[in-house]
Amino acid sequence: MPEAFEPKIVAIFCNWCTYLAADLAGTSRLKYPPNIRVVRVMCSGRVDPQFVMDAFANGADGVLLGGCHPGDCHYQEGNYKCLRRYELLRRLLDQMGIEPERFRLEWISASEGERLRATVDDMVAKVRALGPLRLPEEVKAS
Amino acid sequence: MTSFNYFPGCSLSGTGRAYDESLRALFRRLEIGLKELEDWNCCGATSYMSIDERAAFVLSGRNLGLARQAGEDDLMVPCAACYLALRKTQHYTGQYPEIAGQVRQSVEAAGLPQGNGVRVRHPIEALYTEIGPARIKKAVVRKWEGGKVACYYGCQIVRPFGDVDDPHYPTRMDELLRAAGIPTVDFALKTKCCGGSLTGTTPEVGKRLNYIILKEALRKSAAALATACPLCQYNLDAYQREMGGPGERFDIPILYFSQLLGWALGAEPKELGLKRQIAGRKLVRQWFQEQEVATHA
Amino acid sequence: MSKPKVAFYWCACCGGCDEAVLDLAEGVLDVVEAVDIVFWPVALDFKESDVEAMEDGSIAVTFINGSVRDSHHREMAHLLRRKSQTVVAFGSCAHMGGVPGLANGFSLESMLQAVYGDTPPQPRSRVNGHELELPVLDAEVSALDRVIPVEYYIPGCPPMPGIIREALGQLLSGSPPPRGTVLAPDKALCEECPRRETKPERLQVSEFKRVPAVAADPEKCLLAQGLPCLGSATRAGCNAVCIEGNMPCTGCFGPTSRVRDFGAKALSAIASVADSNDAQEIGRILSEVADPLGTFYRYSLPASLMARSRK
Amino acid sequence: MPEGIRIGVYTCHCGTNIAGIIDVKDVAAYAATLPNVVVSRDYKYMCSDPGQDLVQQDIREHNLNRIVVASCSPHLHEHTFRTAVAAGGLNPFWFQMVNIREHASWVHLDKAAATLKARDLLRAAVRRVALHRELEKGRVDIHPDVLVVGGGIAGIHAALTLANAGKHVYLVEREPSIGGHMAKFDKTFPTLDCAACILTPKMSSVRAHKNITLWSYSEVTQVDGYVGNYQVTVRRRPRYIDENLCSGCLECIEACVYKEGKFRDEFDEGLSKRKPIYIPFPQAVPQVPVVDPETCIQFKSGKCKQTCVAACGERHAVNLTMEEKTEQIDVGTIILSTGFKTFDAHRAPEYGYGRYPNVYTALEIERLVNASGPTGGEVVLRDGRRPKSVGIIHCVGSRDEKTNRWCSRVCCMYSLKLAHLVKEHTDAEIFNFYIDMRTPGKGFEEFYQKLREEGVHFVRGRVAEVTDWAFDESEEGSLVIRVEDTLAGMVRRIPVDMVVLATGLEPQPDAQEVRRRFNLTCSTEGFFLERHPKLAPVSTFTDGIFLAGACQGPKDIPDTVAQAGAAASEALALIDAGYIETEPNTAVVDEEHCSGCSTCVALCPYSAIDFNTEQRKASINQAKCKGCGTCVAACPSGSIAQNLFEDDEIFAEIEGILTYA
Repeated sequence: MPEAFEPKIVAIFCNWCTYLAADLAGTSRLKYPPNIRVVRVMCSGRVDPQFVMDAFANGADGVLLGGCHPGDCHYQEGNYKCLRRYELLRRLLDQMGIEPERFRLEWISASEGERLRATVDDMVAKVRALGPLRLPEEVKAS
Repeated sequence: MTSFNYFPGCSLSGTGRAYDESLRALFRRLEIGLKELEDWNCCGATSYMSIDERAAFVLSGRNLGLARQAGEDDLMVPCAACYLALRKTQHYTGQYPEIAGQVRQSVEAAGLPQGNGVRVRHPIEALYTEIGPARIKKAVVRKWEGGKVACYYGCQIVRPFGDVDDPHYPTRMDELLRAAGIPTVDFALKTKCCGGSLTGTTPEVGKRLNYIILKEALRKSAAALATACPLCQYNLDAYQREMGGPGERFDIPILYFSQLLGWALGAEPKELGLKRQIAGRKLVRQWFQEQEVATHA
Repeated sequence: MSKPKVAFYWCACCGGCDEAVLDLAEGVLDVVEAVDIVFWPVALDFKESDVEAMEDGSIAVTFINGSVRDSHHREMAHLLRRKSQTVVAFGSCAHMGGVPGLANGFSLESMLQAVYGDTPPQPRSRVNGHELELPVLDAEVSALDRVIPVEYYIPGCPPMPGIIREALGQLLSGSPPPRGTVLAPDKALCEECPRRETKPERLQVSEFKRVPAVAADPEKCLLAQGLPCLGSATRAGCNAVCIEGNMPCTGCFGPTSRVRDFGAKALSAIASVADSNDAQEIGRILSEVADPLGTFYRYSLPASLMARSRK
Repeated sequence: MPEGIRIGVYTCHCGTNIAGIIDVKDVAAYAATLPNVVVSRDYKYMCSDPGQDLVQQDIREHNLNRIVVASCSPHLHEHTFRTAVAAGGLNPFWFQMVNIREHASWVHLDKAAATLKARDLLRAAVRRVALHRELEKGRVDIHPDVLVVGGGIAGIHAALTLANAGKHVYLVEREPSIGGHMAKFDKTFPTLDCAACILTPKMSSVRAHKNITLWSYSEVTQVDGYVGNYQVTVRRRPRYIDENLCSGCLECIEACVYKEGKFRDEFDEGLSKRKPIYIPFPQAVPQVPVVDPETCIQFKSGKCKQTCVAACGERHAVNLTMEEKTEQIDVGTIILSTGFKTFDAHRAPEYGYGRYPNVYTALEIERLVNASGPTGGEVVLRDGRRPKSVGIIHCVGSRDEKTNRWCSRVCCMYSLKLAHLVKEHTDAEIFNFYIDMRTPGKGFEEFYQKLREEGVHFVRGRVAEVTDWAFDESEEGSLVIRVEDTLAGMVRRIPVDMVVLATGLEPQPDAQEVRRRFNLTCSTEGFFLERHPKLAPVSTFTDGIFLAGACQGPKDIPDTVAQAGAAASEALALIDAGYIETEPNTAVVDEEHCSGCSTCVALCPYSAIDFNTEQRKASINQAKCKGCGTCVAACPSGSIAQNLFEDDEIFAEIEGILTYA
């Protein structure tokens, strides 16, 4: 590789907890690697497994889902619905040869900017160590 | 919990033998096994830690690796210095990747796994959280008729890497002894310095520190001190005759908490290493007499 | 006026799709009446060279079944594309990769190793003095539209006679549907399920079961009984024949037009009804859904967003 | 992709906040190359009037129909820009915001990488916004009644403000009386106003106000609904005295078979005893006693002579068979003023609280110096002696890695106040041990100066321990404070008769439960989190619920009252508008394609999905839908869409991020 590999991580964060945690990390001027791109949804319950597949298919090296802590969902229990899908999806992705480090669901509340930073740090380091998620070129092209 | 991996360390086979003997007797009474770690080595405390920290970490790292290999999550470490050295090693290897790398390399060269996940436990903490005062109370078979005890924790098991109890004002040893029917006094100096190795290098300072502790224990009308560290016990015990001022003469038994607990729970006096006491022998003989052991219905 | 020319071809398939055409029974005679079949390897003795000899674009409609697995499939797909005005992907394999597409869950090497051990097929060999050449396997199985442009899709493993009849009617009519249409209703199977009335309004499953492990109630909604029936995610049009046979839907008709990745969506549907909010309990309930890849992508792995495993 | 899309892209510098890290010129130039982008500009402050004008002008001049602004978090300015877009004549939802400040320039150091990230995010937004549809905000009417939870000074002030404005207020207080912590204080800093003199009239006003329904000894157990339409369940514990019948004569207390108080008096911090039937303090509101079933003989054995019942006579206000009641109320807005708890000094065992009798908490001293307190205002030790020397230790349970890391904000000042009062009462020698003296309020520093002039000692240093270990005979019988005096540069032992621990402020022990009940968020330390620390300090992330007082964070009385007023006016603003606009991001069923699989029905936490069993079709009640999108992710046939978060919009965003330029 000519340059050191920098993973691209798509993060899908809920509006009320993890997105705000990322805002808090910003206002607190915490520093974390620039490999993550956040897509905002209102609730982690909105995360359709298709989004995860789409991200991996289009060249994401990792997908990070972020929601409110169990019991703390702004919409009462959307995060549990996310957890249900995550449970089955991570097994499917495992069969697809995608390492567990590449697909994570984390509960990060609006007050946990530091936890957000630590999570991104950790995930970027782990995915960087795994290397790029190579997919057949035609998938990327399609 | 039916058994613990057990790391006695060098003191417990030397000056602190009574600690080792009484702990084993106590845990026999509680029907909890102590499996001595096979082929353990120096924990790396004392001079190693001061002269070459890395060597000390590697020494501790090997012991932790042995514990991991022995297949238990917990390692019981009664000696305060060993406890601190092992905990410190875990803290530093957890915090500093460079140190972690060196320790890993050495431990792997010895064909051992990493032992960072091993939970290093002091018997006071283990007894308190795994058994608890309530169960100790139920297991008591002898009534203590000796004097009040000042619990003396020393420094190493409560700070800075330990999780035995509150770092400033620990009470778990007190609670365990009281559960066993042994009264304790509120002892303000319970975590003050025993002098450590100063008794050897700068004896006048060391002995002064010992003096302060004993004096305050007496002021609180304690008849004995209970310790959890072989060095504390030795310092307080061995120099009593040399530390009094004019007209002051100490003769206070300096016991291990395990001797007191062991006795209350029915261990035979001869199992508890009591003959190794230097100060207060008369009182010790009187308190720890053979006594009919009550049987539980 | 001459009858429109029609061709049928098979790539990596089981033969069931051709059978399905014959399942039209007497209806096949109407087809023969209406069109001129110029190529149909399973039934008629035309050769590839005959096709090559045809004028480009001279075939009105070509129905290709089977997924694209090797170099020969590719060649034929391109050849037929050139000769045809309209190409229809016929059946699950051509539509989405089909059951052969499950091979995309593994690397080619590991598959050859599993099947042939240390004696993989030789691309060239001499038998009785003849030089033989085998087609070269592709690294992965493809749905037809990943190889050539496809106008329409007839779903199903295999397509139902009714669907085929309806599709032929539409194609041969003066006003064909828009390109890219899947020629089946754009709703999910629950719509036409004979057990729909038994489906509880609040659908929650606290225990998933495997088909061989239970004797399913032949009247009640299978998903409500804990069998991972994919009918809610699968396009209708099959008349729920599997359900009629007391078997859960496995998704051969693929997704509706509003879903991009059948397996991911079906997974979401099944996972969503797991009746717990406790991480461990959710894990336990869903652990009974065996082999997620095989369950949710049984017919559609090559057409999924990821198309294949990284393994 | 819809036809005729004309996008304007605006990249904000935010002064140097963004431009210092991200090359905004590069980002703007890059955006200009993207499909459908007609105008791309960078500007110093997009949120300023000229910034917004720029957008509106471009909409007119370039016939734009989609706008993307790359600046800060949408939580800060999405509303601003949507309004600007609407003012420019476009649908406000033909807009997408890109967060390149909180999520990029503020968290990254590598300028090139941050710029690249900004490009990616912008590209995603440009792709997404092209798909945005025309949407309309919803409207919800606001029920004019207000619930105020917690009757300390914050709740009292908020309730009175609202009631005076003609709104009906339900004030729910957990304790038998309103008044909160303030009722326990003797004087207030720095003016030394008598706390009772300024609080009691407000408490009486609450009692008398026709617009206030006061439910003391009650708790909110359930909150349903949403802004404008909350349904609240309140549990009213039986106080065994009928509030409507009681005249407040207190003869029942006098008549109790216990002639003297025997049980810990909570209001006096345990420094005095009360009877099983009692009134927490003389000025309590309501002026109605309460029976404690834990200690009352009738409840324990059923064999009491019930002299209290007899004393009440014909009024029959004492009713020992009273049962718990549940009230259901409808309110439009809620103000939470649930206050704080003081740090439990046992958690700092080095200071000997609970071990040494003459170590007190500050709240105990508040009671001791109070004329209506257990000693009638005499500051005495437990053995009745008057202390000759007193040490006040600051920051107990504050600014401490071991316990709470935050500054409790009021302890320095109340310690000064107590130093003054104790000195006034006893003429003792007083030492204050502080880490930093924090006196940043009006008249605070002057008060500190006054105390120094009064001869109170100030020792800068964190106290190591309070010990009864006497170094020599002169210390015998004293409490010795061991401290490193960082100004003198030495370790000192200061023997005193009395130690006062300036305990910090903590969230209420049940703050987490309350938070869940009201669907709020807490900040790290456990206080309720405000919507924005500067711009929405009394709002929460749940519309229609506001915060007042120390439940949001430690604060003194003037700040609490100011915040309570602010919360009340936020509620008033909603009530007087009569309605609130809601986000249009609800979910909608494509009924033509719905197969009636019913997967979605059980997933909706708001029961917003109706299932027509005849037609076997689901439909979503737009008024009930909160827009979480859970049903959308589940719908197996893709027949539910969420406005503003449609599948294709999210796919466009994901793919936009990942497309390599």
